[in-house]
Amino acid sequence: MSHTDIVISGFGGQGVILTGIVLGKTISIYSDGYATMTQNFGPEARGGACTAQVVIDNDKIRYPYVQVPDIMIIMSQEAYEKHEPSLSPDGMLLFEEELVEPGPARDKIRMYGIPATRFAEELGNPMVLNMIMLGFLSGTSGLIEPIPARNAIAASVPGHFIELNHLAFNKGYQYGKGLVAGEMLAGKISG
Amino acid sequence: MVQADPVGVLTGTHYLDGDHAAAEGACSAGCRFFAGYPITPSTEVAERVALRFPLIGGTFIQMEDELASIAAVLGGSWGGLKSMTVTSGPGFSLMMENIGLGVMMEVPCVVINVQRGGPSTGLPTLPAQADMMQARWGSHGDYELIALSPNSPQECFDLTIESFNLSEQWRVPVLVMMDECIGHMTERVVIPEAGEIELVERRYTNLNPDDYLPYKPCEDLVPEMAPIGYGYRFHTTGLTHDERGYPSMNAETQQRCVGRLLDKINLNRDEIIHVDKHYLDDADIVVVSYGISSRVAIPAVEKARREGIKVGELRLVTVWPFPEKLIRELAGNVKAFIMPEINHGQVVLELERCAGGRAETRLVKHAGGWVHDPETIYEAIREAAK
Amino acid sequence: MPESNYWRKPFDADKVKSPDGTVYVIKDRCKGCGFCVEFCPRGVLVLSTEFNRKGYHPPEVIHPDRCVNCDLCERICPEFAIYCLNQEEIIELAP
Amino acid sequence: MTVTEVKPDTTRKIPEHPKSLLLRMDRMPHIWCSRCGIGITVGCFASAMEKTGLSPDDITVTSGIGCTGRVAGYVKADSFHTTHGRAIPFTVGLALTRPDLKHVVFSGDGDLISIGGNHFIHAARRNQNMLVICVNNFTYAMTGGQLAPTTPVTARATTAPYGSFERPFSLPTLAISAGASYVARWTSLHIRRITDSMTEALQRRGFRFIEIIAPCSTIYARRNKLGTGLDLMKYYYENSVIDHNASVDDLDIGFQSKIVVGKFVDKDRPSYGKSMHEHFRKVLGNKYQPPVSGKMEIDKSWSGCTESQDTTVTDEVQS
Repeated sequence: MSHTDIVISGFGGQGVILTGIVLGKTISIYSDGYATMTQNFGPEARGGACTAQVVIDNDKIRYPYVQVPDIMIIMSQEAYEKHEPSLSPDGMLLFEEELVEPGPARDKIRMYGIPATRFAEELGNPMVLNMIMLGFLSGTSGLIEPIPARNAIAASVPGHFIELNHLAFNKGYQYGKGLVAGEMLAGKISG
Repeated sequence: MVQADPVGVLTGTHYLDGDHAAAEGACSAGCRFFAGYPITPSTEVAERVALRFPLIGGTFIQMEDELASIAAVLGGSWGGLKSMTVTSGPGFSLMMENIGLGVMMEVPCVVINVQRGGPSTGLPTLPAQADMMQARWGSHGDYELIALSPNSPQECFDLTIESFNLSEQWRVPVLVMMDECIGHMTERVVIPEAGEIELVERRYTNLNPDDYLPYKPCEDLVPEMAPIGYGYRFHTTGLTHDERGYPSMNAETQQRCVGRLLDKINLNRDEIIHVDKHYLDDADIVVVSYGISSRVAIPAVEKARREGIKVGELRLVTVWPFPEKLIRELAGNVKAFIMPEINHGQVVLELERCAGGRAETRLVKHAGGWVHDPETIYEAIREAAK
Repeated sequence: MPESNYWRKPFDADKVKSPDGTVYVIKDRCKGCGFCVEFCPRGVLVLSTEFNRKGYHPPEVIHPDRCVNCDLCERICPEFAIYCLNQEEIIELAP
Repeated sequence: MTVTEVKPDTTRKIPEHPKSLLLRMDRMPHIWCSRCGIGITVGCFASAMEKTGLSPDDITVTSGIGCTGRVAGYVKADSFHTTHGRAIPFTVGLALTRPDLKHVVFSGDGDLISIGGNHFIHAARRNQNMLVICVNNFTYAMTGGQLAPTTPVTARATTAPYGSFERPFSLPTLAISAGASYVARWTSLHIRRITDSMTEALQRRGFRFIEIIAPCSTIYARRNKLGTGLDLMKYYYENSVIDHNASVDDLDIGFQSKIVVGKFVDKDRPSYGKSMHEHFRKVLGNKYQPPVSGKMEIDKSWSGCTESQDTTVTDEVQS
């Protein structure tokens, strides 16, 4: 697992921090890597913008904060405008496509949108949007494998919510896989 | 040494932030009394303790302020339980007087300070290392205590246990000087089996009450404690006192009383101080750091090493007492010390004093709100290597 | 010194046999406040004219026969310098 | 019968002071001035201890700073002389870790009510298990007679040289409104009443408060031209009115006005520890682990706690 800097951002209530925790657990407890999660922790985070940063490496992490983000998971327009300019030129942008209207792609940035909130509502609980985004990350980037991620989810949410969150993860995962497969078919990227 | 009580030990691999890890450290160390007052960015420690203590036989109380919190902790420790409080800058300021009482009465206890930017309300949600001198000198009068500085959630767990051990062994308040970055950073934390956690238990006297003097020191200069309610009927006071614990306000008793409080730490420094060393053997330049800054310094040191600069890293796990002897030794062999601190120059003053002009000392300062960019530290190394 | 005005005489004072007490004064502990003299219901004490080591006038028992071992002097003495004991207590407390 | 004059610690023929089991007679004479009322309250406390049959090993005494703050140093029990204003929170720690013992805070009005006022109301609110005895002499005596939160209007203090114009606290009112489960006020002249109140309160649980109005002869009485402590004792005799049912409006104390004394509150209300215990037992069921105590599992005949542990011989002292 090479060094990867990830920013997860949205507004309070979308489960941004939990996304970071589940991602970190997936890597550092249920896979062989190291993951340090930090959060932009401020009074403004209460109900306003909310950001989690996850640094992933296969070696011990020293500098704890994200320097140049390789992957961004963006769940609000405000977050997009704030963070997108810092995204690595060959990075990856994952966004909630009904809440974020991204500008044109810069450089070699790969962009994937997902109607995660709508999917979450279809699953019966808008709160699981975050696990849809996490599944989407897994499906599009391959950064985390579904099995450790499912384990991390089971260890992070209350018992009666595990199944729903697993469904949400799967939904995002399949959707992401589908988008990538579609691109490959279209010859946009190579396997 | 005894083994930890399994009741408080959440054995396993966890993904915890520094604050929660410190709370687990306290549970594992056998801390069973906690009094605290909410303050960002330390509150999560108190919250986790509040959640955990009713399940492990601990008593948690949220006091009316920090003055009360530290006073209750001193009372709780005299009551016979390992006791702790947690705070951040403004609350730490309020606790200063009774930290001094803890030193004077020789009360084992642990105070965690999750440092944030100051002065005053400053940056409640952002990191700093600017309470280091307050930890050393913040209470009035001459005193010595022990301050540790963890640099990861795992160390927040480990060093909280270590703090309880040191405080019981030396009968002194021990400060865990965390910072917001460490406190809110989430990483893997491995909590071992209770049988693998070694604890120092309180040394109570085995003398009869008639023969017992509460402040008569043993060989290591630490007096033995007496439990309350067992006929010792001792008196203890924040006033300058004699071996009976009675106030005795004169220059001679002051010298004896305060002198021993200082000596019990200073003469036992070799046993107390813990540092981490990297590449010191051939180093011309040594980066001296503590807490989060020690983590940030490593990429800079490694980058400079790759470029052939002979730079080593000395990381202070124990900041107070300061490793004076080691610095004096190194000062004769190296060209320069570089110290990154998230303040405008605190522990570096001690470094400079101990270097005594024999090696240059350079501060890489930062006003707080963020950690250093490793590049800044790297530049300082290159500058010093010229 | 006149007898105290502050404590009334019990109506049955002549009928009830009061216990005898012996008053002890630790003279050098006394700070001469006069509380015991003022409030002794039986007027047993006066302030003496002599000085103790600190220059205070400690109380002096002038009517030992009047003492009924009521303990008031002991309780009201802020200095723990005066106390009265009856015969049994003396035996009990004597080392 | 003749006067028997006794010097401290002299021949073995003289019986000891009857309170020498409870007070540190090796520290007498104490530091309090002549005609000060604090010593009386300490004597009453010793008498109350005798009446309850409690051993000094059953109690702790904690004081803050000031004249009354020195009481802890004269009571022959495990005793703590802490910092200014913090006797109550310190005792919160003692009481929660050693609920088997009786915990007494003995301090002055400035210490408990001014700098420690916040702790006072919160400990009363939580009904924390302690007996708080406040000797109120209307001033900061040890520091030389400054304005206290109890100084009556028009009384002079060094920091109120033209007389006070601030409304003082009525301490029983404060304690009652904050929720104390036992509240009484006496003057230092009411030695038997004080003793009875202390005896009663020592046997209760929860936050118990006894205020004792006492003379400060050297500072307060002199500055206010009230004569000496003896004159103040006479004033208490003439002006104190016992009224157990007094309304809180009657409890204010004006300069040399009448003083309403009595036992105003004595009710059963669960203490903090008891509330905590019952709440957790109800909410957490058998997941709840009752709090461990600092009490050591050793019987009273034991002569040392650490026989099984490594100990250093205390005879070899370096100092």
